[in-house]
Amino acid sequence: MHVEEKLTAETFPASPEKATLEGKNKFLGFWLFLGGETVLFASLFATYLALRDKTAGGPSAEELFRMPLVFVATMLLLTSSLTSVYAIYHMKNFDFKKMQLWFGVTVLLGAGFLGLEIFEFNEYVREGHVFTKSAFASSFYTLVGTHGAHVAFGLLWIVTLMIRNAKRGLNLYNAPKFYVASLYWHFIDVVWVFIFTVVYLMGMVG
Amino acid sequence: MKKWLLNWRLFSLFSVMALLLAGCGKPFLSTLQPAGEVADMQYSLMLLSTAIMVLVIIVVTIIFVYVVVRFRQRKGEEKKIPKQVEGSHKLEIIWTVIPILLLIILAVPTVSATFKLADVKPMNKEKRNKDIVVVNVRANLYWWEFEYPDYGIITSQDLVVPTNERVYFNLKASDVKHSFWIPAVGGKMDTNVDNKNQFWLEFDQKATDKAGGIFYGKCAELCGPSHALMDFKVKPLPREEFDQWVEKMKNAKPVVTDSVAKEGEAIFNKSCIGCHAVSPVDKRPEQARTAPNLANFGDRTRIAGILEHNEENLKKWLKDPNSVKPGNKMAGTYGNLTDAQINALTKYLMSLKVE
Amino acid sequence: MSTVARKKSLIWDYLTTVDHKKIAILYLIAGGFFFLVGGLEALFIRIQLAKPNNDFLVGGLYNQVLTMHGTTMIFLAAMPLVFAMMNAVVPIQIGARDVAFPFLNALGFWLFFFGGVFLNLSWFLGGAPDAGWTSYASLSLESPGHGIDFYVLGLQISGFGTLIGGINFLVTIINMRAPGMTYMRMPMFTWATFVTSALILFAFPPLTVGLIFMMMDRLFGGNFYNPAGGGNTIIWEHLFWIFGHPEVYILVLPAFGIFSEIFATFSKKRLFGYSSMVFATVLIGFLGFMVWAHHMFTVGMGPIANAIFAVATMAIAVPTGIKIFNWLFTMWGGNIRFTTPMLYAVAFIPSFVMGGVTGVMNAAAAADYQYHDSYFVVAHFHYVIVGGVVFALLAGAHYWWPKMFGKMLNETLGKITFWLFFTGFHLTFFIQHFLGLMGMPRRVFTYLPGQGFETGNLISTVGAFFMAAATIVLLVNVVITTAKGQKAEADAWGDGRTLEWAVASPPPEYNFAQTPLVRGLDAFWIEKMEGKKGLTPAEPLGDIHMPNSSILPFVISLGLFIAAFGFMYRTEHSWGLAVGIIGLLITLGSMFLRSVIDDHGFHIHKEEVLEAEKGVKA
Amino acid sequence: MANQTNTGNPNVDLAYRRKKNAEEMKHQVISFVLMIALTLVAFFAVGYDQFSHWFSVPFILLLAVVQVAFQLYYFMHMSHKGHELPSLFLYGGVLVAFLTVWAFMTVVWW
Repeated sequence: MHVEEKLTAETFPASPEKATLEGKNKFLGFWLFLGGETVLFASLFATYLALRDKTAGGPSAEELFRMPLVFVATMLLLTSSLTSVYAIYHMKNFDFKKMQLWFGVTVLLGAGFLGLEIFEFNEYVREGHVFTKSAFASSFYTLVGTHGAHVAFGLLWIVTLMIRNAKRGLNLYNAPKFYVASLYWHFIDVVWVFIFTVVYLMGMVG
Repeated sequence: MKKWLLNWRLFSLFSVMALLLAGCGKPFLSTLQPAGEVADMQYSLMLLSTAIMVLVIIVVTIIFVYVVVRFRQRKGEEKKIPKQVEGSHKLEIIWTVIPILLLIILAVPTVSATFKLADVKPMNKEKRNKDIVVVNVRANLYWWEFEYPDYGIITSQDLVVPTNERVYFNLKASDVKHSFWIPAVGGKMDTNVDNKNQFWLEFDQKATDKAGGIFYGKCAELCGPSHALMDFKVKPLPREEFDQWVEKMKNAKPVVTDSVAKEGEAIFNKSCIGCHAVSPVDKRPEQARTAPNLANFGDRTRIAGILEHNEENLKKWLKDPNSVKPGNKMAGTYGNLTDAQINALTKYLMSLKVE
Repeated sequence: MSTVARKKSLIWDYLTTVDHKKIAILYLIAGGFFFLVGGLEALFIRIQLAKPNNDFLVGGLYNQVLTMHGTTMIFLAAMPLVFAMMNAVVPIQIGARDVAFPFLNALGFWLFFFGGVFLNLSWFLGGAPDAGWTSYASLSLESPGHGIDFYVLGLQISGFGTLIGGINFLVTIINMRAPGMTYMRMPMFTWATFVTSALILFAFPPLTVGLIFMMMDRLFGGNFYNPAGGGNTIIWEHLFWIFGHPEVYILVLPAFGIFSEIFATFSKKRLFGYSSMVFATVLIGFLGFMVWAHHMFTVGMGPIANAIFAVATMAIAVPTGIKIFNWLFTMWGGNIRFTTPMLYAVAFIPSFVMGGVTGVMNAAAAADYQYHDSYFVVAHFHYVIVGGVVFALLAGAHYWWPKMFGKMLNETLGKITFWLFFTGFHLTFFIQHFLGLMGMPRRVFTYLPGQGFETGNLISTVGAFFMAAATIVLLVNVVITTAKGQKAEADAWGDGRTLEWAVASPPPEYNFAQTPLVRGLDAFWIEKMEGKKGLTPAEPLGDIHMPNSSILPFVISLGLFIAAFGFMYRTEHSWGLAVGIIGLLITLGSMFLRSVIDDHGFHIHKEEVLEAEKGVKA
Repeated sequence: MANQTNTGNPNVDLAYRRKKNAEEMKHQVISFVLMIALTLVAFFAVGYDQFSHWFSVPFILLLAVVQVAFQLYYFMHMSHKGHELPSLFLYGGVLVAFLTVWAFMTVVWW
């Protein structure tokens, strides 16, 4: 059977992401990649933790952070994680339209998050918290910015997938792609949980 | 096979000869001729680990030679298929447990020595004992500064310390990372740019005499073009002589009598004094002390840390510093000097003595 | 599409290939080239140090050569050559037709290649990096010019390639094994590849982060390592060694794997204590992450940290010891044939034991204060890396050359190479232990007379020329073999035990006409012992699915290469930023193309397979 | 390798599968609610001045770990079969991550 063969709800397998060898490889390879990403972010976190008091005369975390803004951003990203679960739920039920719809909602929420982050950075810069100011600033922007870049890349990726597959519907060639994109999106959320805890909340506690 | 053994034999013969030729290195430099408590401790650790390791090598070599000679393919046996052995738990346990035991034998003294060498409590006491000598070492691109905070004096390039007692060091770097190493006296410690490291050394009087009164110190961390030339010298003195030296340093002032040297002093005061101080009591903050203190230049053992101490070498150094130490920070800071001016400067600098 | 119709020019074929066997050859050529470059740099170093106060390479230039020697040998020679072996052998050893991600496999190579080229272009564009291969932060931030920028960006690009390669091999080994090839039946080299890839997966991200920080500091005004802005230079040292220590095992575990294959093959015995070998490999990989700070004993971490890392480091000696004895007992009772690969393997044991024991000596923290950054350490890691890794690569190249190219390397020339190299190696590095103990620091461009360093350095330099001669003989051998070498059989050495010796030399594009059924450790040996010629197939003969070749991996990597130039010259040339962005767009654009263009591969039909198989048999 | 494609069992009970999916979705919604709750608790714990930071820092870190476990095991299906190797490598990464962070918080002190 060909991967592009038109499937019906009856012939669609229970785990479409792992139904083909390509899918299995993609699935596993992506998880391994996430293992590596864990270490990447750990290095960024570790450096941030080592440098977070080194403000070199610039504003400190406590003076800077806007908790309401961070709270809203957190809610947006957490919710987008749920919506992408919905998307995968519909994928498993072979409901392409609903899957696209929920991925669309995910993208909107993610874009909202990204917008808030850009706004937030902009505010900080206006208060003199620029990248070159101090080791604290450099490590803050690199950690949170790397996460932001992941969000942006995730958005581009999901949108590309949605547009590319809009006409042809779900098959075993693209199901694994949607699946790993949603894994990626959850991982972004996992990282954010640590960012809001370690950077923002611990920044407020001191 | 013969060729193989012959090769081994030749090779070991060659290395043994080479070692004999070289001996164990020079007493003023070699870690193999330890000249103080720290180096002694490290040397015994070396001997212990070497002994254990040679034991391992001997065991491996015996099995190795036996196996390679005994089980090589012989004529007419090309088709022989040996027994396919899976393994042996007994053997595998043996060669797991024995190394663990050997390592424990090595680990215990290692840990204990590591803690002993890090014991710098006496220098950090709230009120530290007056007798304890503390030296602040500051490493700079290709020169060393030694400050004695308790005596308020500063010297460069030649470290002077009392023998037969623990001397404590604060170590830091002012530009890039260096590492402070006096091989014969003890292991190294890095001078970092962003913190202060502390350790201690002890200089043995007998070993000092054997080494000719001077030990060589080295920079052991790549720090730029002249890393290889960033040497310093250590003059350990008996305690009374050391105390006398300190007193002389405290009161030292340049005394210039010679007319040529006077001329040199004028040039010095015009072109050099901005960076170089000529009094050991230099109250400026360390950021302002951008070049070696020259108060006892005439007493030094080396020009620029490496050249033999004579007027000719000093002239060479002043004329073209980069030819002596590439990438040094002095080159190009004082314009071109005529030979006469260099002559005068040389006379002046050589007259700077405290002893 | 048929195979015939796809025949294009050789160069285009290699630029677009996604076949792991061709990628192996690309890795071998590129890695071999960089090995020659790094070797030349080593010769220059030894010439300069042949006598005191020499003026062949002075000061800054010497530091550039020294830095590039280390960086090139580790990142651009040893790693890709290891990847060459893995690519050539591992998929066949597990009975697979290809790797899990053929496209990514090609991308990994081209990223490494462009990173390496970028790094080496620094020679022609204002000077190479000069802060040592470790590039410690305070010095590398001070270093003028663009040398360090070349280092940072070049390693970043090739590092991505390595990471991709690592993930690819992990998935390949996990998902693509033939029926019956359980984990505990995998050949030792496959196991080594597996553990190595896991190490790559976890060790390269810290390097990536460290390099990002350094790039930020040098090019974008960051303050990570700048104490004036609150930064901390030690962070670089930690990140570098969290990567750097596992890196040693990334190199040496495949070496162990190669030797394990060779010992078994030429002793005609199965590997002694296979399961404990697997256990030891995994354990070495695991411990490899716990010991990085032993490179930093003199930094001033304090006695507690030093003691912990000292003891942890010593622990690694145990699994390594297990391996040494297992190899000895693999030979014990065997019928040892001294072919060229076996000579290297045999010579490896005493050489590597020497390097291993000095490693334990270095682990003794208090004593390491004396060894650290002295020639003792130089001797130690060259014993490990040359005596372990380079011996293994030379052995592996001779061993698998017939498999990769279909021709046997000349054994006489091979043995001459071995003896020259072996002699030169010990001559060069043995004496350096003593130079270090006698007080000679590492990375010095010269030394003064009268300190006792003359004899040792001269001997060392003479040794280096022996190794150079060996390399020349090897090159001659390669040329002669390519021109008129003897054609190799499938089981080229006659004693092959693993699956790669069951397929033709060189193997067909699809490796196995029928996926084999694996019935135990040393699958091919088992079949041979039962008197069979070939493998037991696990499936009927049918159409074979193959991946399409693609130029996109090349273009993606080229984009990053261009972008690196742009961002590096951003501040001093007006075109810098634009070129940087264009480069990134090329990369992202080709990634986009890859994403939207469906790539289902093609099939080689049953008839063609039959035709091809007949050709081989005839 | 498309010929190895497995279309799944055509006789599979579609209704059963749907029901199972729906049930799983319910679990996921519950875990989402819990995650939101945990986030709220974390924000309040920090906003509430009475807690010393010796309490609140470990507390919010614990909340973060619990939340991430929800993400991994429910949203990313790590509780399902066939995730042995993903778990192995993810936890491998977590181990190295932990070592790195631990080292930076203890050995990098200046």
